Amino acid sequence: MNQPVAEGLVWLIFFLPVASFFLITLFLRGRPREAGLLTVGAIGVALVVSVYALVQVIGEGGHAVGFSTHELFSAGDLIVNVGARLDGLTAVMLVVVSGVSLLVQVYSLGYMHGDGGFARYYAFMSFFTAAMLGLILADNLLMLFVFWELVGAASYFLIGFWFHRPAAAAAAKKAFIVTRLGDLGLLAALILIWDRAGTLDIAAINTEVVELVGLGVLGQTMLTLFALGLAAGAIGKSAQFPLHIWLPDAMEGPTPVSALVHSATMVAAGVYLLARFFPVLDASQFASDFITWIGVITAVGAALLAVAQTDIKRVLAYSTISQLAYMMFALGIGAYAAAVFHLMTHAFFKSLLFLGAGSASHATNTFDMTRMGGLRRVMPITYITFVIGALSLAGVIPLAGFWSKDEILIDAWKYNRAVFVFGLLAAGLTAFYMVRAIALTFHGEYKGGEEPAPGEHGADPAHPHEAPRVMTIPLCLLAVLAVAAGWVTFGGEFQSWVLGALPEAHEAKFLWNTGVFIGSTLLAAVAAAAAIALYIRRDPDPARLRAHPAVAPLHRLLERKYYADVLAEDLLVRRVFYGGLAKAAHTFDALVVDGVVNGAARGTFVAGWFAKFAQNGQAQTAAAALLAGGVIIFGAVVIFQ
Amino acid sequence: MTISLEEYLIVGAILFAIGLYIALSKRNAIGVLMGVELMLNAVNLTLVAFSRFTDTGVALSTQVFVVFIIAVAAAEVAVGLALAMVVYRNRQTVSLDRINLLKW
Amino acid sequence: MSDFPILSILIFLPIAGALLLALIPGQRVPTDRLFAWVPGDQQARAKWLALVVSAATLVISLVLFIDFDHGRPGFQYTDTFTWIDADDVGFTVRYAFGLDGLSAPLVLLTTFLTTVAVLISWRIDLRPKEYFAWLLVLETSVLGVFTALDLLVFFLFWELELIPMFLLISTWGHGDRRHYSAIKFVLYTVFGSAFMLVGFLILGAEAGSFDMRDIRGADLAGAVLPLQAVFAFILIAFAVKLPVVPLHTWLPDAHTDAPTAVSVLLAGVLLKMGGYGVLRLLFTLMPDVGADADLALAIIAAVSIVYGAIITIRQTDLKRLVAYSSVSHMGFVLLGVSALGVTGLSGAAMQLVTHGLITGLLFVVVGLVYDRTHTREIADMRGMAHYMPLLAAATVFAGFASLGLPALAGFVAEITIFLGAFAQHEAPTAVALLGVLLAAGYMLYALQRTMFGPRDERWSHLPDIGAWWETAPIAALVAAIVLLGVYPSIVMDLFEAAVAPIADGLALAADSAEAAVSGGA
Amino acid sequence: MSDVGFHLAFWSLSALTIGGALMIIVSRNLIHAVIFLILSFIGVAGLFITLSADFLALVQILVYVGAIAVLMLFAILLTPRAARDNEESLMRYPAMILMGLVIAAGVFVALETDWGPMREGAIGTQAKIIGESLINQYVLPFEIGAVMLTAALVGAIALARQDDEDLPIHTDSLIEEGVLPPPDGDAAAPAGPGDES
Amino acid sequence: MLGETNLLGPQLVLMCAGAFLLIADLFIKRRGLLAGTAAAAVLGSVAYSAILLADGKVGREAFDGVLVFDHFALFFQFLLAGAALVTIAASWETLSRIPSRRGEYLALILFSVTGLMLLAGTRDLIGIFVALELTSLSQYVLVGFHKDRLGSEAGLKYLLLGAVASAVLLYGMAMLLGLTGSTNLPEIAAAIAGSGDGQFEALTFAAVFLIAGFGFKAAVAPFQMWVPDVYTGAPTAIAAFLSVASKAAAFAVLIRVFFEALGDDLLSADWSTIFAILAALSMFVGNVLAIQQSNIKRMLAYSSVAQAGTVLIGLAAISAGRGELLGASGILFYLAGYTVSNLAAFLIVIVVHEKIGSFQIDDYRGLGRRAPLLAGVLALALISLTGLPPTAGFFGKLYLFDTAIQSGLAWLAVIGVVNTAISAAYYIRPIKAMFIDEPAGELARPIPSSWLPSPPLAATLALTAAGVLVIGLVPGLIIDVAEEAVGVLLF
Repeated sequence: MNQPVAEGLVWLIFFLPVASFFLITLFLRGRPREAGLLTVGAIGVALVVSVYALVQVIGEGGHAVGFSTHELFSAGDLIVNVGARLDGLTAVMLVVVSGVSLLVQVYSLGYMHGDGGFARYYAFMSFFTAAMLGLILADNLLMLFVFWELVGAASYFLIGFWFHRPAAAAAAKKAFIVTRLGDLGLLAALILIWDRAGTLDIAAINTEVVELVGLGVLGQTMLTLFALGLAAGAIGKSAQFPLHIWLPDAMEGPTPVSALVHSATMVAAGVYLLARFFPVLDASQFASDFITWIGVITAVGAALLAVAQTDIKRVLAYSTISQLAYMMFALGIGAYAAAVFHLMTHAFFKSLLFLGAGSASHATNTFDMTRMGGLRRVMPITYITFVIGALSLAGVIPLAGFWSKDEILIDAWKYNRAVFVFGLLAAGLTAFYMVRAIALTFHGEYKGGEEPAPGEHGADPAHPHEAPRVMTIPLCLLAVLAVAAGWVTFGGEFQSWVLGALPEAHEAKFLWNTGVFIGSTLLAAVAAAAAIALYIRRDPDPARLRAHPAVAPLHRLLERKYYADVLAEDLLVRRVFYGGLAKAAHTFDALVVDGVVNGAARGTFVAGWFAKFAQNGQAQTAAAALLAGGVIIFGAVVIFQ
Repeated sequence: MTISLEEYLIVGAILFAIGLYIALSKRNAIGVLMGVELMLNAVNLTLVAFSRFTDTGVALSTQVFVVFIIAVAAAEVAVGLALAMVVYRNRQTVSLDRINLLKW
Repeated sequence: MSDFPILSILIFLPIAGALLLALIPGQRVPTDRLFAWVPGDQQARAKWLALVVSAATLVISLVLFIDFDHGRPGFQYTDTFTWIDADDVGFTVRYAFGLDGLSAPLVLLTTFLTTVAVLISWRIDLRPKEYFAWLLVLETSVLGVFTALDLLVFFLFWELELIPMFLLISTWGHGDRRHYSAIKFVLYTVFGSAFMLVGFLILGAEAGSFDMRDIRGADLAGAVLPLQAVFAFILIAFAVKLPVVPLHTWLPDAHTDAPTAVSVLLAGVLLKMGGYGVLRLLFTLMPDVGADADLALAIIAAVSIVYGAIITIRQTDLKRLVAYSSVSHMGFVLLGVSALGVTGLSGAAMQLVTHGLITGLLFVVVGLVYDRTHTREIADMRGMAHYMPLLAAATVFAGFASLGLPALAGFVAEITIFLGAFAQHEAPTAVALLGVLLAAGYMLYALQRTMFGPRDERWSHLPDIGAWWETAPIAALVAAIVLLGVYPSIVMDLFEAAVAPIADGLALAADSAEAAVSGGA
Repeated sequence: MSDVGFHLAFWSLSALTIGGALMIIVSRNLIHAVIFLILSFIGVAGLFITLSADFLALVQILVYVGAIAVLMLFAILLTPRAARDNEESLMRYPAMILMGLVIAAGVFVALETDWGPMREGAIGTQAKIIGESLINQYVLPFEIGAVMLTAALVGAIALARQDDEDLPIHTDSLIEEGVLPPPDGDAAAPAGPGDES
Repeated sequence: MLGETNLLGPQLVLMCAGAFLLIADLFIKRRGLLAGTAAAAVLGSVAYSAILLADGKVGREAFDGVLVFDHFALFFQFLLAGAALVTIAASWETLSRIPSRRGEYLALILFSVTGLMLLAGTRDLIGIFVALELTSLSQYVLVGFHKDRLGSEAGLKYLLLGAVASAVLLYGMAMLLGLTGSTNLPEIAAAIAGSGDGQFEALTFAAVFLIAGFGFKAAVAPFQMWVPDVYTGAPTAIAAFLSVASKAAAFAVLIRVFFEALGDDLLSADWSTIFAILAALSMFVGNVLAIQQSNIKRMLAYSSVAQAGTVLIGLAAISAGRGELLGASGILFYLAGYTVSNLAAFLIVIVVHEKIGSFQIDDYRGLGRRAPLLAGVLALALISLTGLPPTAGFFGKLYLFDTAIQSGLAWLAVIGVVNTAISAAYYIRPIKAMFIDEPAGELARPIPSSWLPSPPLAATLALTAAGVLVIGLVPGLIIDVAEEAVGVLLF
């Protein structure tokens, strides 16, 4: 085989963190330092291999490297394979995931230092990284689904890492269940495509199945349903409306987890999934429109919510939702390359922002921005990197975020003006809330942070200080990426890598539209200025503004997150389902289903109780019964004969 | 009209039924025994009537049967009266309405 | 190995062990030559003997499993002689046992879980001798069911299982309702199997033999009752055992009140007898009816899955919750069976094994928690993970396996069932998908309330698992679940080969029915 | 016997038999009832004669009237304190219905059945033939009948005889019945081993 | 004429021994000697039968066809002899309570067994009747033998009801005799075969009254109402005897009469329906009422009603035609299993009563720990009576249900199995009491110093318990014998 990359090497990317997970679980439970270093080492090697793979794939023009698949098991017609798929998209994702993961692991060495569950943390981190890498490498839908679920489980464990906090435990549960609701769609899609098309292979679905639909052999409805199933999975995993409610709660997890899992990688898996099946999406107009409008609604809605948050991680969480929505509607309108591009840049700057927020809280023990303030003086590195990340997010030229966001907007301008308007609006809001976050966190007076909860490890909030170097170095590296990662778009370079993964040839080029550039930059500048006026200069006073009758209802709506949580959790789940349907079913079970059984038993008993009185001990009763029996039988025989 | 088998059989049936009624309705154990004796007599009458009228096989075996029935009746009465006496010794009564310690 | 009655030895080894246990002298006789080689007092001897016997059985079955010829269809290691020969009156009972791809994994599961059950009962102090003896009797009866080739022998072992189960639940169970639960279990099973017996007898009368291999080829058209009725009769017994809604209400009671080890065996092995029966008997012997009954089965299955899961969510008793989850999970077996194809049938068989392992593990950990806390109320527990991290980890693992996390055994079975069943029944399968979501709901709810949350000083004195008899079975179960989840071929190949003839029979029956319809039209 | 005479004999004897039986029902005194029973027995004996079964008629008189009825009388007289009434219990209503049904069934069977060819004359010298068949064809039943009578005799004696061990049993019973006072004023009489359920 | 009178030998031994015991009672006072003599007589009878069997006498007739020595009779002779042996052993305790009447007691048992054996071995209506009366009269006396309140009441009730049943039976026999003119069963069959339609009413009448009369003995509902009262009041050994021996013989004679005399093809469909309905009724009545009982003797009495119903399934199957041989052999096999199981149960009841003086199921609590062997045997017996493996009852029920199904009576089999389930509800109660319940209070009943039963009881206990297991594990032994036994019924 003359392959650019040996298959074993690709598998190595996956198995390194797997090994790290098992080694920590089995042997290093009591040795946190070794556990951390092992994880960092394993992921570091994985990163190196990933980069090598990317380079090789680029050499192939981004086309898939033809690894053969391996049969895992079969049951009748069902043949379940395991195989690796390596193409431009995969390789980029591999590098992004292992890269961010490596930096986060290094950061965590400092951030999680002294935590009682340090080894457990790294075990799960390894587990997550492995699952995420597996998800990317999967060459068929079933395998993808397997890892899809596994990253969900990893997310559960990492959100609930501090399981002694009831909020964390609840958030973990919520995250898993809400995403699983979306996963049902994915599962249904999987079942449907296997039943109708008889294959689970990604390449086959993207090429042959789409072709067969085009030829009318397979139904268009089937394809649309399949695409909608995929979309459901993506909506759950990428926290899109209406399944977005889990992600803000998921911020209960350690901050590096939020940085890696809940901003850079796992939540992006939804986008990755849709990108992976872009040809399918492309072939179904309805599904594309669906995704587009889900994305648009989410992008604006989440951005608005980010404005009203006081918790810095929640601001970032809603920002993540909004940015993922950007990618979603980009896919919906057909901007495949732009979506993947934004996915990559977002991974860098958003993890940077999270890690920065973590760094701030490392000093203050809180994520509540109203308890921070003025940190730029004591934490200069954090401040600078955070600002870089924020600018990148806000789409300031020439930072990475600008290029990717701009490309999406240009595509939107081209294909769908309504989407473009909303996209622009979301971009403006982004600039506003990021500036607000910077202002509240790093500017103004220091509000004193929060004392650590009794019995818990924490910093001394009275004297905030810069984070140790093990944390700041990853911040700096990520800042570099947040600045420079976008430059790979020049000349359509990045686009050519990922477009090579598609079955049909596409022209890869660098997009530039000066009008869009000016519009988006102007809007961002205006929004930023407004935020600066409000939150840094405090004129007008935001508190008074909030109380203004015109703003108050809106603010309350945002503060209550559009009442989505209330609606979903309290009304639907607790009242209607748990208190209504389930209670009724349970009562039915106890009273009717079991009641019939016990009733039959009791009925027999009662019948015996009555019948025994016929045995009244009176001899002649017995004699009469004997005679009566005889005469009745005789009569019956004679009559019926 | 000649008197034939049917008449005897009917008389036997009536006698059997009356004996049955006595056996079922009398409170006194000895009364019940009387009823049983009447039933056996009815059977005897039926048998003898068969032996007189029917022309099948060995008619006399029916009469032999009657002899055995009479013997059995005597034996039953003897044992029955002895048992009634034992009951009386224990309970000072032979009323079947009261001899119902064993029930349900 | 041709004539060596290895299978008989396997089946009867446990009951022989039980007899040996019964011979252990009581406390009054301090020593006895016969048992001098076993150290310790009566209790210690009882458990060691039980362990030795169950482990030996496990080893034998493992050897059989490995030695089993994968390529050869049909039964292997058959052990047959005529037991009751009343041939001229059509009442011939054959002592016939055999192992095929369907039964081999289940036999291994049985011996494995019995060994687990023995270990997990290590601390039992109430009449240990009898306890372990009954456990071993139970093992024999289950092994007999899984290997019997004669309907009446099958029935014999099926009924035999009641006696140890009744005594184990009623004597060693927990709570005041254990007597009620035990009697309910027995009556329910007897009631179901009574109908099964009628079905068996009708089949046997028509085929002239009770041997499954003979009945399979026989023409059953002239049976005294319509074959549909026979099918329904036999199905009642299996439906009770599985259990499916609405015949499930014995299960939560029995599980909740049974001692831990018995819950493990009940959920892990005894429920499997129902699914095994459907595959081995109903679909093999009466494919015509089976091919017609599939929709009904699928609907029952979907109802069981969703209804069971919804009720599980309302449970406040941890063990009861796990018990009710079995109703939902065993519904998957029926769903897979209703698919009629190789995929669905293999999935159903797989679900038998995986559910056995997973629910077995769940009951083990729940039982260990109960042994420590003496409460099963979810509301009473919280934060167990602080004091019993390993036990909590095992519990969480089991919970995730139960909710069908991929790469663990349960997922393999469920996905195979879904893929198999969807081809045949789209709507019921779609409904059944909800079960996956609901499973996540109740499992995570339970884990959150019991294992997580703030520290609770009431439980601070509780020791984590540490003794070898606690860790070894858990580790073994975890390993098995992971192994089957990652590399299911170990048993899936066997199942696939074993159910292929069944599926062929069903397909043939369906074809001929179709031909009849089109021919008539 | 002439036809008229035969008719007369049959009807009067039937009337005697059935009337006697009915009088047993009506009579309120047990001793009277035995008298009517004897009348009924005699009626049956007469009917036997009309059926030419002279020997059986004789046996009937001897055994039933001579032995059974007399035995009953003795038994009644030996239990003076027993209520000698011959009342009917509540069972009389179902008994009446049953009586009606049995009569209906009997009459139905008697009339509806084809009893086959009828014999003309009677068989003679029955006593001899019966005796011969008792020692030939029916010797085994005869033998068993002898054992049966022995058993009945022995049993009746064993029951009627008052053995030493019986007295305490009867005393206990009578105490429990409340006929005798409990010993030593101990109200709670010890429960017998055969404690009623 | 008389033929081989030595065919009567087995019964003759018993009768002579009975007579001897009556006399010996006057000067022998040791119960061991008396009971030993009785037991020896039973064994002698068995030996005689065995000799006859070895001598090739099987299939011969004697006394003008009144007595027949075939495999069928032989089967019941052995069965009844076994029951008698157990009864004698079980009477060990009873004998000590009747020092003045031991000879009579044992003699009556022997007479009763004689009657039962003859019942199974006679082909003549008169013979049947006299044998039935011999056994009945003996039993009436035996039931009231203790002369206590309950025993005498039971005896009197048994006698009065038995007398009515005899009268009913006789009326049926009279009709049969009148129709066919013969007392010999095969001759009756021949006469029926040659008769016309006009005899249907009388034949049905006769058949129904015969069923009522024999059903009374066999404890078949609705002729069963004496059963619980009599079993409860009678000495327990006698109750055991009634429940197995009397019932077995009644079924033997039912099979004989309905096979050899009334087995006409045209009629048997009617008999089948009657038997099937009675079977269902008996099972329901027996089981439903047994659930109510707190006294184990009474519970076993009702259970014996239900068991009679189960046996009737076999009779219904015989008459249904298709499963003739199977049905009859099924009955025999079932009866064998039932006999050992029920005897074992009664023996334990006797032993426990001897030790703690109670028949209440509640007083059995804790027995499993105090006397594990006794409790184990009782549990085994009850499991067998329920019809669960690995016991005699399991295959017995299996066989009978199979019979029903082969005869096309699937509905009856369904009723049978449903009743099996119902019966589990009460058979389980003593088991639960013994093994699971804690004793209510230590002082509720005195704890005996030793749980060891007296030697004869221990021996018979061991035998019956072994029988339950052996028949359960190697049912082929009995099935073969039963098949051979019913082979003679086909000619």
